[in-house]
Amino acid sequence: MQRVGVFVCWCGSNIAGTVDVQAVSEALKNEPGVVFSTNYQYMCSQAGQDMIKNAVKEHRLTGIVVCSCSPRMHEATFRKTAAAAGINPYMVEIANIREQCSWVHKDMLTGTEKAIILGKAAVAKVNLNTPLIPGESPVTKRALVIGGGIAGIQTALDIADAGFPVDIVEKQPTIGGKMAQLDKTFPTLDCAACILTPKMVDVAQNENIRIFSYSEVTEVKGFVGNFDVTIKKKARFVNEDICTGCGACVEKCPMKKVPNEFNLGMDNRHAIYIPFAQAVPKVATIDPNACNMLKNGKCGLCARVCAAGAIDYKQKDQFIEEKYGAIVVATGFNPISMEKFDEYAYSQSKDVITSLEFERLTNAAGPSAGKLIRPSDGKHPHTIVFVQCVGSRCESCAEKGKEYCSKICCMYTAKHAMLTRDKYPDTEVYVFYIDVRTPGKNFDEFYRRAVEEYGVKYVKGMVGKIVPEGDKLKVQASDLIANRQLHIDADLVVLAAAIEPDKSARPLATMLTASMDTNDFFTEAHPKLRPVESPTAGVFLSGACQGPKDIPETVSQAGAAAAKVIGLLAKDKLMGNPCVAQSDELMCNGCSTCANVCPYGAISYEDKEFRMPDRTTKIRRVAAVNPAVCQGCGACTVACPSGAMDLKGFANSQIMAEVDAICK
Amino acid sequence: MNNANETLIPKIGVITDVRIDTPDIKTFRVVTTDGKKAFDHKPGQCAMLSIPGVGEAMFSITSSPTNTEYMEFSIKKCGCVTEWLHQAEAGQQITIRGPYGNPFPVDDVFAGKNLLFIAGGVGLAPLRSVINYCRHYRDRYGDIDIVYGSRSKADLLDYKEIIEEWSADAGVRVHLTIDNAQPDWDGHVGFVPNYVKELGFDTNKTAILCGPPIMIKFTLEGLIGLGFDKTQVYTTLELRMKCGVGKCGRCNVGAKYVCKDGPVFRCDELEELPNEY
Amino acid sequence: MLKCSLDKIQNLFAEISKSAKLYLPVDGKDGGASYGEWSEGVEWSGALNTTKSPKDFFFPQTEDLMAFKTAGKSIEIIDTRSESEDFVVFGVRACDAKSFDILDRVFLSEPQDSFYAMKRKHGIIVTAACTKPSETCFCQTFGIDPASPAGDISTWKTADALYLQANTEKGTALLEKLGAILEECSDDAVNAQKEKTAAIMQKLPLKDLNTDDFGGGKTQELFNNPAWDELSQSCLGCGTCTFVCPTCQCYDIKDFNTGNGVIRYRCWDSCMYSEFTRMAHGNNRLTQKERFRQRFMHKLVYYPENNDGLFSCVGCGRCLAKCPISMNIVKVMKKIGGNKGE
Amino acid sequence: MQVNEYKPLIVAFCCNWCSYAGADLAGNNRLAYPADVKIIRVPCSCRVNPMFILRAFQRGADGVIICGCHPGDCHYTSGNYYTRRRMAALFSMLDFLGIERERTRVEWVSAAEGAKFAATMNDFAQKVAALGENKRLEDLRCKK
Amino acid sequence: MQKITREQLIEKASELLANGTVSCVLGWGAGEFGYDVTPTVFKTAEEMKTGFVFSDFCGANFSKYLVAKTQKTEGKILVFLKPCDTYSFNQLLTEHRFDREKVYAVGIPCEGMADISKIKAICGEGISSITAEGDTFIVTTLYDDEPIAIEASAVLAERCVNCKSKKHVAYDELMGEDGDVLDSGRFDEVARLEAMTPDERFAFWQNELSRCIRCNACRDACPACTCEKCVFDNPKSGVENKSPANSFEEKLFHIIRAFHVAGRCTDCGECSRVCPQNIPLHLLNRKFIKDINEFYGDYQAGAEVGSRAPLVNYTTADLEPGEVFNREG
Repeated sequence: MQRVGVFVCWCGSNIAGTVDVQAVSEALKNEPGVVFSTNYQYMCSQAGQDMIKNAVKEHRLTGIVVCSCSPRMHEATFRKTAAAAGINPYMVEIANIREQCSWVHKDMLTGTEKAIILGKAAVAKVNLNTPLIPGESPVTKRALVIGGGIAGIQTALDIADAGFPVDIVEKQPTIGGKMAQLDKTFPTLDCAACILTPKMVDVAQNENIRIFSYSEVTEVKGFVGNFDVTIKKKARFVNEDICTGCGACVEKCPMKKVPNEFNLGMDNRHAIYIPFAQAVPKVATIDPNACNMLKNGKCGLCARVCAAGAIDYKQKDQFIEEKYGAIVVATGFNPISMEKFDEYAYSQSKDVITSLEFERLTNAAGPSAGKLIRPSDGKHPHTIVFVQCVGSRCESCAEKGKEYCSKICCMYTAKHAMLTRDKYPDTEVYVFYIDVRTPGKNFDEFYRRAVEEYGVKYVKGMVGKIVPEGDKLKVQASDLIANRQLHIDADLVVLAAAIEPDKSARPLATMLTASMDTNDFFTEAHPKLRPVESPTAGVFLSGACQGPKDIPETVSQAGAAAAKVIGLLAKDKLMGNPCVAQSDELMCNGCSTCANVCPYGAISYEDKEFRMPDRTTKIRRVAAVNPAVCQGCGACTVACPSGAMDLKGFANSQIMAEVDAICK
Repeated sequence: MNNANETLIPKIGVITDVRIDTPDIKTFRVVTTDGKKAFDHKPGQCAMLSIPGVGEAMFSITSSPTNTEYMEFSIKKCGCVTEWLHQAEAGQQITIRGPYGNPFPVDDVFAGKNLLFIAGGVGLAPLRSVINYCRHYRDRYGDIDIVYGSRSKADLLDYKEIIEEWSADAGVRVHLTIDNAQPDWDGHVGFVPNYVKELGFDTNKTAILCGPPIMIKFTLEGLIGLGFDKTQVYTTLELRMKCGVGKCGRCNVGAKYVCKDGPVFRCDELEELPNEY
Repeated sequence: MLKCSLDKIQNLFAEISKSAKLYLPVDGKDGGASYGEWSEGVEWSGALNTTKSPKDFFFPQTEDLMAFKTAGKSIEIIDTRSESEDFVVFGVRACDAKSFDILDRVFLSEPQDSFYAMKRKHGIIVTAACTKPSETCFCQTFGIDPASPAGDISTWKTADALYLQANTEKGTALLEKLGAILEECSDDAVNAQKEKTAAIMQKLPLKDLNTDDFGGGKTQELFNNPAWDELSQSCLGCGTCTFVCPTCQCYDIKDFNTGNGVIRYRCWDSCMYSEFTRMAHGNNRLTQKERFRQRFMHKLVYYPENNDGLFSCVGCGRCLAKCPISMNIVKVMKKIGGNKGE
Repeated sequence: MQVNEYKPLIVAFCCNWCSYAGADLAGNNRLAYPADVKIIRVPCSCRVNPMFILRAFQRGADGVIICGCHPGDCHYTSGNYYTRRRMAALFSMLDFLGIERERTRVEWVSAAEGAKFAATMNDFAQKVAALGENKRLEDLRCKK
Repeated sequence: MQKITREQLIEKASELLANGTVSCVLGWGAGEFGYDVTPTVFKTAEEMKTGFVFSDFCGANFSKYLVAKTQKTEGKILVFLKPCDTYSFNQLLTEHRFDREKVYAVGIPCEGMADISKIKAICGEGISSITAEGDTFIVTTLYDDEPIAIEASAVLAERCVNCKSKKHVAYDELMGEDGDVLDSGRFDEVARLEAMTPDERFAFWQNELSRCIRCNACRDACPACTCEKCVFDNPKSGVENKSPANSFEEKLFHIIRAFHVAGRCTDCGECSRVCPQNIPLHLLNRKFIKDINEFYGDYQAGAEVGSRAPLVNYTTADLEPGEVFNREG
């Protein structure tokens, strides 16, 4: 039991108008633990606060109840007052007798009666309060960015610019991601490479940034401010430090028929390769599945031609352990597989391509050197059909598509259609759509231009079937506005495939104990207010791993994530919220139920040796809450059947005491 | 209703004084609402104190029966009732019922004997009643030796009384010890059982032991080493109790109920009981 | 000897209930019998015995002792006791009837428990002889004859009549009130029934179970028997045996804060519970073995030691039937006593 | 109307981030609801243990309502989803035991929904009042 | 009648004891009357030959004992698991309650266990012998009556009448043939109660629960109730109580207990088996299981190790609590 002081605020007439404050302070005098009770015009004023401070000294108060406005208003104020008076700020409870009493009840009698009950509940609670001290933990001033696409690049650059070291882990041999594969970018139509490659160079040259390319994160331990991460640097059989990226090895490599993933398999590369000319790091990589030397020890040409002597066939995967204060996930997206969409004949005809393949076909550095040709025969296509929402907004086809809108397809299809008409005015371009969604800045104007200036034929309706016949693709579709069936003989069909999170995201989320939605997009800590933070403290989200987004959105989110990381790394110590869960290990069964519901991954388990009362020892698995990670929601406390888990500041006993006080 | 033999229904007691003895022991002075002593008792007997809604617990009465004005209880903080009592202030009412248990045989067995009191920590609380009783009737007893030890000087219960009153009495010898040396202590340092051996008492005494089980065990061994017979040694037991009258069924050791047949046992009697205390 | 024809038995019940509340075993939907208050139409169960023993009437599972009102630092004690009314517990078997002797020695010994004493004073026990003892019965082990039950009034039910005999003043007084329904008769039918029951008794599987190895003064001999480990190994530590037992009398005293005051009540407790002897700083019966041993040592050694050799078991067989793991006093007696009952 | 109008006692558990703020907003906008509704602040609706609800009924509450953020808006991302499952199961169990289903409710009230808060409380209080006193989950010892 | 015999089990156990695979056997120990079986730890084959029993009365679920026994035993414990026991076994593993490495589980088939109280309801008290002959029990009594023949199916324990599975979901070794998950009518009784009016349901439960004596047998026998310290024994929990002082406390205990095991209860039926007052406690658990299946999709606790229980899981499209009742139309 505490020595409680009760302070009833009039809030001018806001409270005193409907609540007899004198009666309230009198009534609360007799509550258990209360040694002092008074009322005053404005408790939150300096004079009111001084009154509290004096009472603390005079009556040796250990707990304070303020009956006033909402705690959301002045709880912080009175906590500071308590601290100034020398008692723990968490020994303060507020009875909300303004918003939830005087303002909603008109009658003085009912208002007063209710105010007394609310006051009693606060007294009952404060009697069970314990002083709480926020935990502190140090911060490792280094950030990890997982994924080296535009999202990761921008985040890394922003963090590095603020002066903090950053590591980028990229699973491909080069950073750049999807953006490096694009031709032009909407709505301004500047070339992707022109705006991306300088940033890649910046990354390479930034002293604060290390790039772990051709690498993966394999283990994450620790918590906000103190992550221990293991990074696997896959063997690329080329010594990165001495390779100059001259390309001599690539030229000489006899193994030339490896499908080039950068061009989505539309042309070939060598067994030793540099993905593209502006790759960063510009270092060769040997594909162990293609290289004869690695497969059967016959060849070794590249080693012979390498002037730098960088080729190392014996290179092994390397594991690097590093500490980080913050982790940014920027694992990006991929178009979904079109294999299952038989109706569009993607597997049957080379001339049915995805939009990303289309990007490569129109890119000057692409397989056709930027010339739009039919992949099957290299001929110039005259009739081109774009199909939007292939696999997106696909409620009925969950097994092959996605229920959500992929967001970027409307714009890039408009871009593709416009560019095609611009460069090849002899083409006829159809776009089939469900809706055209163009809400970004200058987006709708862009789309209108495609229709109005470039004569792209937009048809509202879905393509039902595509049948390759001769060198044509018979497209059967419906025009919902004209309400008729269309039959188009197309030369080329471009499918705007839905996008999905990269496959590496799910295992990564498990490692990070970061939550994901059913589509494997990372969940934000709050969809509106904390959109770039994961619920797991210290884990931030950048780019399409959180949901489909276009480049400008990705870059702004990347910057936002960087700002959050900088904010975190700028601190020397992290002060936790002291109202966190706590497990009584004597009662804990180690059943993991609590860890299952924890949105933050704050609960871990350890095998602990207990001295039993009969002097034997017993090893039991028990839960431990990391106070630096726990946010204090209390989900675990209800999941725990033994009641071992309790929440400080909102303990079972405290809430029950409030219930009792209210109901008596 | 006939309340004559009703023992489960308590009286109201008022705490009139709270004395801080050690960092975790306070001594409470209790009288009835009309300012009188709640009931008469004999040295070594106990009373049930309770706070409604918190619980009831058995405590040995620390004050001597010769004190006819009030009762005192020295209570160590451990468990919910004691924690509640520790934050109580003078004027607080509690409930009290008793007396319970068998007292030390001060008027027959002890009469005319040399007495050796040995206590550790809060174990002095039940002995204080006996010691003060014997001091009050000083002429009925022979020499009195008191060996008392605790963790530190601050943990010595009734230190002032020991120094100012007990030590001053004729024929009373007080031997104090603390577990570890400390700057403001020039007395003996060491555990009670060892100190008893060092002091090496003559066996012409009746020993009364009270303290933690481990202290009792080793002190008893020490006394037997000095030639004492178990029939010469008395101690008290403490087990969980609810009714205090041998009916609720939990404080038994073998066929004996601590609340009714104890808490005072002669060590040879204890030996007859199963080792379950 | 008096008798009442069975077709008039409802009249008998009606007559009894005029002066006192009448409780008797009634069949439940679940197949078990339990004591219920008689009112018109309530039938007396033919079951051998009730699941819960009738000790509940004198020593209820939960019983308020007193109430407190607190205000500031002061406390007021409110005596919630009231003089209880007379009541009749009908159909008590010989074993359960014997259990009251055992409980009396606890609760009526000085200082008397006024709550129990009050109910004993007002309760009239009407027993009923057993005609079909079950395989779980072993009352004869404790010298009880199920065909000759004690109580204030003993009754025997035959195919057509209920025979009654008063044993105490209370019983006589009650029978006098029922005079009109009862008629004098010889005890031939009762004797015939007793003989028949005795014959069945000879066939009971536990008929040879005896207490030779138990009793006061055997503590040292039995306490450290290694068989306790094995016997207690699968004990779940539940309170079933203690709560269905007619002689178990351990209780706890607890406070309940109602929000407007505190009620101090007592409730049955079980020495099988791990909390039973736990104190703030320790527990003298740490493992289930110790708690298990306590229960049986108490019934077979400690209690007889303090009560002139009377055992604290009446052989009603409830624990045999109800223990979730079928561990019981018979198995203990056979194992610990080395008594195979053959 | 009636002289002795029965007043139900209602305990409302409100999550700190949405519903408690919603209640504050109801206050700001002076939207009246019965004084019989007493609010207990919890960090998240998922903090509400079924034991609290039963405790309230034991102590004399006639209705218990839990208010949290709308699904998808939980400050802690998923707390109210757990609330939703737990309370669906618990309320169904109470109903199974024959306890009036109108005595318990879960309602999602955002910080902007002051009007919804007041309307919900008015409606709930009215429904509970129509049921009358809680008899099926009462503890007679706690009645005055 | 059981297809596997006592002798086969003893032979299997002897073999595993002899070759050192296991150090002891957790099995059924014979009692006084043939139907009273006590879980017993056997250390040797000889002990088993004298004390081990396997019959139609071996219903007890041993899984829970593993929590304590694996802590105390050196070496592996052999445990015989009937199909329904394997679900509890898995559930305990899911909750990390014992070390799988310390157990050698032998799955044994089960033809359903008999309920002695059902036999007694037919034959009355005073049973002197029960012998199984084919699908019939021949029961003799102490009262010189004619032996009574009872169809085994007529006295099958409730949980076996509604057996949910004859399939073993965990074992190291299987004796006999494995069965299938069954389509039982185990929710029929729940549905019957659901169809009642609230007043009828209230009356039903009031009558049932009023018999509760809070002996804790249901809790202490329950393989899901393995808490180090139960909230009802913990004075700090705020709900501690020892006796049902009134109808509220009776309900409180059973509601909270059912809630605490909801999603974890494998529906093994031990609670109802051990209840001395024959309260159909399993109906409370089945109500939760039925609801969970209907609200969130079928889920069988213990079907696989590591599955996430429905009440510690969610989807964004879950049913609203308010829709629970509307759903019924």
